Amino acid sequence: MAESTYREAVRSALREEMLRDPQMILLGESITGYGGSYAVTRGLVDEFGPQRVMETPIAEAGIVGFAVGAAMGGLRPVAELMTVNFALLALDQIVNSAAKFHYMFGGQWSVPMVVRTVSGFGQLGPTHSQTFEGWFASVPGLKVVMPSTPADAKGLLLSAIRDPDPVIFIEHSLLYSTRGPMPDDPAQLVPIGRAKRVREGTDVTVVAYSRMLLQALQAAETLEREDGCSCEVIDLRTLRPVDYPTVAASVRRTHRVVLCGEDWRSGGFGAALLAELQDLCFDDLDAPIARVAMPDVPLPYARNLEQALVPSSDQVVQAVRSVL
Amino acid sequence: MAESTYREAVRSALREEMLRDPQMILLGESITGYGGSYAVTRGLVDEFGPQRVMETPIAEAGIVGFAVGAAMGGLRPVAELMTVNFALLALDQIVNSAAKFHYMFGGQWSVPMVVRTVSGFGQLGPTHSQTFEGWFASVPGLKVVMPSTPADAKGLLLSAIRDPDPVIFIEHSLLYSTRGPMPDDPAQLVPIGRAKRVREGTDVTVVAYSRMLLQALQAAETLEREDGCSCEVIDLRTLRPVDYPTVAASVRRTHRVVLCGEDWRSGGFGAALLAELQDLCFDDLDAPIARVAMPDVPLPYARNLEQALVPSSDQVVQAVRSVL
Amino acid sequence: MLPEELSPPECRRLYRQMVLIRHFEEHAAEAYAQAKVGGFLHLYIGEEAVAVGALAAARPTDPLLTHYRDHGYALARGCDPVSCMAELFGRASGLSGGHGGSMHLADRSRQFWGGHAIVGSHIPIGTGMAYAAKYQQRDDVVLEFFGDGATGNGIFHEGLNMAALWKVPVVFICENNLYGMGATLAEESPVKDMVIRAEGYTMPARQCDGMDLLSVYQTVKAACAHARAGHGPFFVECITYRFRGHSMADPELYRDKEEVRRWRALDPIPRFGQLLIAHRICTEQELTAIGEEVEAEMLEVVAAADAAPLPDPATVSDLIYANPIDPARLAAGPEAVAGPIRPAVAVAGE
Amino acid sequence: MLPEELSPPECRRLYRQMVLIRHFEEHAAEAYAQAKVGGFLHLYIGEEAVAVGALAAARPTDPLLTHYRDHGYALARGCDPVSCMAELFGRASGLSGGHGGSMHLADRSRQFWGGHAIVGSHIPIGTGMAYAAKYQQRDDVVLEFFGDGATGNGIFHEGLNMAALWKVPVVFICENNLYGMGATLAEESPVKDMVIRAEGYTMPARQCDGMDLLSVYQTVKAACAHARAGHGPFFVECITYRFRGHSMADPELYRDKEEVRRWRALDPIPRFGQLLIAHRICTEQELTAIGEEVEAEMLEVVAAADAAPLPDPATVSDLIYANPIDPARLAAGPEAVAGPIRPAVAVAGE
Ligand SMILES: Cc1ncc(C[n+]2csc(CCOP(=O)(O)OP(=O)(O)O)c2C)c(N)n1
Ligand SMILES: Cc1ncc(C[n+]2csc(CCOP(=O)(O)OP(=O)(O)O)c2C)c(N)n1
Ligand SMILES: [Mg+2]
Ligand SMILES: [Mg+2]
Repeated sequence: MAESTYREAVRSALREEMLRDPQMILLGESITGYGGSYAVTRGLVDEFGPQRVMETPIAEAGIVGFAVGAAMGGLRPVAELMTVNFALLALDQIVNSAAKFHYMFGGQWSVPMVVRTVSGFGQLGPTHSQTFEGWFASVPGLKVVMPSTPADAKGLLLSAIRDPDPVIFIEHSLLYSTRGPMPDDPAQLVPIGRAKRVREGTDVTVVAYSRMLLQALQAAETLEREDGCSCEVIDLRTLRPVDYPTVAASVRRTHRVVLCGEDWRSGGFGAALLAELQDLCFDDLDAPIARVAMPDVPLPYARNLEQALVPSSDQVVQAVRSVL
Repeated sequence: MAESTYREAVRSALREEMLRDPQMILLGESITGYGGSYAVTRGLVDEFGPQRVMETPIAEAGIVGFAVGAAMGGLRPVAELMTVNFALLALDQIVNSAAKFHYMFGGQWSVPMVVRTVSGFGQLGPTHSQTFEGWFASVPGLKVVMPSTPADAKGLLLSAIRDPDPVIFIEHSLLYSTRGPMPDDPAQLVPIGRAKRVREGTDVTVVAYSRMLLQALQAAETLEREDGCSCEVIDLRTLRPVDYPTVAASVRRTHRVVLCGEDWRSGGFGAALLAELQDLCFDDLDAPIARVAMPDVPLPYARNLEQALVPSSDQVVQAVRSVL
Repeated sequence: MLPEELSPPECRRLYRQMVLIRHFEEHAAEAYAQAKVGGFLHLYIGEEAVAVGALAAARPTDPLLTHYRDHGYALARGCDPVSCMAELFGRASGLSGGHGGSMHLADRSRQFWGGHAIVGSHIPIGTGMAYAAKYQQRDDVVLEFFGDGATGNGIFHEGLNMAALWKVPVVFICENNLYGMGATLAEESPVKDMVIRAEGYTMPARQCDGMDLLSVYQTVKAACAHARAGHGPFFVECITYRFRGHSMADPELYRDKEEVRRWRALDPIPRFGQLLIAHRICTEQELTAIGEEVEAEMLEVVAAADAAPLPDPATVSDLIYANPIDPARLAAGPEAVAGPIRPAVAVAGE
Repeated sequence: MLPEELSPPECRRLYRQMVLIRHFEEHAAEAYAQAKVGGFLHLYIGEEAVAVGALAAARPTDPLLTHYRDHGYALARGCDPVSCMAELFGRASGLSGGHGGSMHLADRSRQFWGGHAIVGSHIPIGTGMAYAAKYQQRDDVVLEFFGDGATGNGIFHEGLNMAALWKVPVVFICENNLYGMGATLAEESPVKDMVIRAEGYTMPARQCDGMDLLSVYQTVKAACAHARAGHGPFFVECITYRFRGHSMADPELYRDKEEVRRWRALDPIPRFGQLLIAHRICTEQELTAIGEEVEAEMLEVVAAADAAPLPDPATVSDLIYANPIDPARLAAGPEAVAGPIRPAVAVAGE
């Protein structure tokens, strides 16, 4: 079975879809000559030219607004925002333009576009280490995807590009160099809105996505080994709409839940998940729903401080133990 | 005891603090000749002049950035963003400048500023009927206040202006004309971070803020009358930091909770509250924590559709009944 | 003096359009007073020559985006007045199905891509639409209307900057009515003439008299020719004035009646009317007849809008997505599927 | 030819500052290679004449804000090199306590209000600081440095627009190094000369040679005089070049070695050095001696930074607020209290 890095998987999705769909364009900052700050788009401008792989000014709101218009004009734009931190500058266009038009104008047109961006950390300092998936996932009209594996990154990105609605596609800087198996069919799609049970278990349900999925799996191994605890691990993959049927079904079997994310604990996406799950599963719960999240601190630059704050598999282990 | 409208209460806080503090300035769109889109600042430019009551271009990010700088320069700026919907354009300045500087620069300076803005609805359409308090309340470095009464509006705004940290002060367009008693001491402050038990009860705790506080009190009367149910009603007043001790103490007595807000159900502030309360009170809860919130829909213009969606006291009544 | 393509029938049509807008707005104001219209209502009265003159200078197939003061453009583009009024009344048959309201009219069938209520937000969107036209080698020119107030917002800068950078076929039309809500030009802008804004992008720009339909027509005509010829964006400033307040809620404390009176004397409708008389295209009587005819039509429009059905609350959650996803249905299915799910060539909204 | 206020000792000081920055950056790069510095590291090598020349032309009390490529400004402002390096090493004694890192240096005691890492975000902030200076009738001039890439962002427009509107004492200094990360000037901007940007605000602007300390000095001198005299903002463009990549992670695929070589030939340090020799202010030997002296100092700087203590993780949540609020403590207290809690006259950060 073929293997690929997460980075190559994203690139191949972009490249293969551009080959398939002449209306698809890419735009973003330093995505041409530089190849993208995480080298995802490297080489694409040489293959498709500057009309289809567009170097933009440093203007996030303009980039997203432009992409919305390009989509309305019949193109399939994929806009790259260099990191999710800078997406704050484009939030109005994402929330009030992309997410609203189909509903607000009575369904006369949709906005088939993807905003590709990246969360992550690594001594980047308080302004460059944030992740706002909880905010995006709270907006009706948006679809939000955060893949954890190369195969899902490709399959979900293909689905996102072909979807007629705006999709926020959030990659993770610390996953780009991870490797994983790829399906035999290179055009295989992963449906948006479908979670994946990546590890079967009976004692507790651990829900994660993006980088935290790896932490969750590592924690599951540790717990199996050290506590003989059987963790079921679910990769959420899509944050809006959330696949509650899959998650709730698991919780009804395990009666215990741990939610893993990297955004701030107060009001992060974990809180949104927790709230819905307590509505769905209150009577099934034998313990409070536990969360692994970023403490409410602007992530500082110093390595030792950052390491003290960033969610890790150890914290997942402790969270699971707290609900057993 | 003196009475005042919510609008006059906000204005008097601004006016009296400007008289007391020569370094305080106001800035915003149409706040001078127009008097503010909700007439809050009417007359202030005549009294204090255009150097202290500044008409700005329609540039939300610039307004907040300017206010951050003015605060760093030693002024006490109160920036008005005409509605919270437009605050999306200023989120980067709020999150990455105002909220970060004190921490990020090692405590060398703070950013003593207030962003006054307004949530609300009333056939304003999808782009003008949103409220994002859950987003602001999730950001470390911000303080978030949403008063429901004239007295609190004044007392909390005075505290906000005098606070050395950035405060997001969210008023409600549908409260401006409501009247209420004012304290005898016009300079009385209401501390940020202190909730208020506005109605004592034994059967259920209803937590609300801003306009929903009125709906909650109305619902409490109905429930008393029709169900003989005794509701304790807590006015949260401050959304960051949340006064969990006061809320949790109530929940430990009533064992039932209903959270009321106007933002979207998925990932709104209610979800953040629910998540923390579940952590604090899981064993005290006899029923799932119920939420009254806006359904996940961009609030449409048509009156009948809007009325079908907007949280009301009836919904609070139903929510309370659902947990009894 | 009249461009020859403006034939007498065409001139009468344009005059009638301005009158239609004027009467539509007056009836909208009346309906607002009767609480048939809610929320914010921004009237176009006084600025009719801009929408009518500019859209006459463009092709009916040229994509159009405007700010929230959008009734005039919709009508000048030929949108059904009943559907426009029904949207203001919040009816299912409204131009936007009752979801958008006065600030969010749109009619895709007429390439009217919306009234936009976040000031300036549509500017980069129009730039993107113009890029799509260029990319697909359509010879469309995108028309973008916005107010003087929008020029202070960063999104204006980003949208114009990209348009100049990529030389897309767009005409930016700034309706300078001297006020941004309650802010005077002097309060909101360091430059009195909005055309100066274009210099920062070395974008060609021209100012015209927004109270004179011919002036607007000829300026926008030249601008469209420039853009359609592939020379990139063009910036047009129309000096105009709104006779009414910013919205129905506006007490107009920031300007004096005398100023309003002076501008009302420049009313674009009688002004164009006099021109038609001078050119023997119409008689005074014919102009009066047009006014009466339009008024009669408007009474029917209001009655029809009033009779239109309300949206069904049961459908309130429809249309949030073009492709709604139901995880419950998916949860049963496979975790990955063979593509392609959708067609490669996107036709927006289909 | 040398302005007389640039006395021989002052000239030597400026030369030494450029050398100090150069060596600091080279050691920072080395420390990055040794993983003593993490995250993003943006070097100032090649652009030394801009920070040194500009800050020499201003007063040490003039508030200063820069973008994230900020080491050069900090050192030119006289910040302690050990504290600067310690910040890069993430130490408690770092200029920002280890919280900010390379992109977020600040030293309030020297009126250095930060390196800012969100491109352009500091522009309206500087405008606000300049307004405060004007309001308080201080004769400070705020200096704002940013790159060519920042000019495409809306926040640049909003900040300059407000500065021009309110005539505040600020000098905008655009460091045009021909690239915004990997974007060439032609890719990111419709205008080659950033001074053209200023025309949209009718803001006076002047371009200078950023590789020539004197050219920068004299241009910024004039700009500051203009702003300090109350004539409002001034825009300066310095044409310069970064000899290294955008950051340490940059493979520099977007520019060719030949171009870099051509610019390296214009190195501002030997260029100013030759001038000093020509004016008999220094001998070749003295310049060499300065280089050796600075290198010796740098070895001590690195050693001292290396020896500096790490921040205490127990304090990681401190400093999020200047006035932390503990609801648990409050919950006991009254629901309202008598004011005033804090002093009326705000002294930021106290
Ligand atoms: C981003 C944003 N800020 C503020 C508002 C509130 N607002 C609506 S219209 C308006 C004034 C716009 O003035 P101008 O652009 O000149 O258009 P005009 O109303 O004069 O036609 C303002 C401030 C808004 N809708 N969007
Ligand atoms: C709003 C925002 N978008 C993108 C980035 C990523 N980024 C960091 S530096 C940079 C290029 C800036 O170029 P320029 O302003 O010319 O400054 P230079 O690096 O050349 O000194 C970019 C795109 C950012 N930090 N902030
Ligand atoms: Mg206007
Ligand atoms: Mg640059």
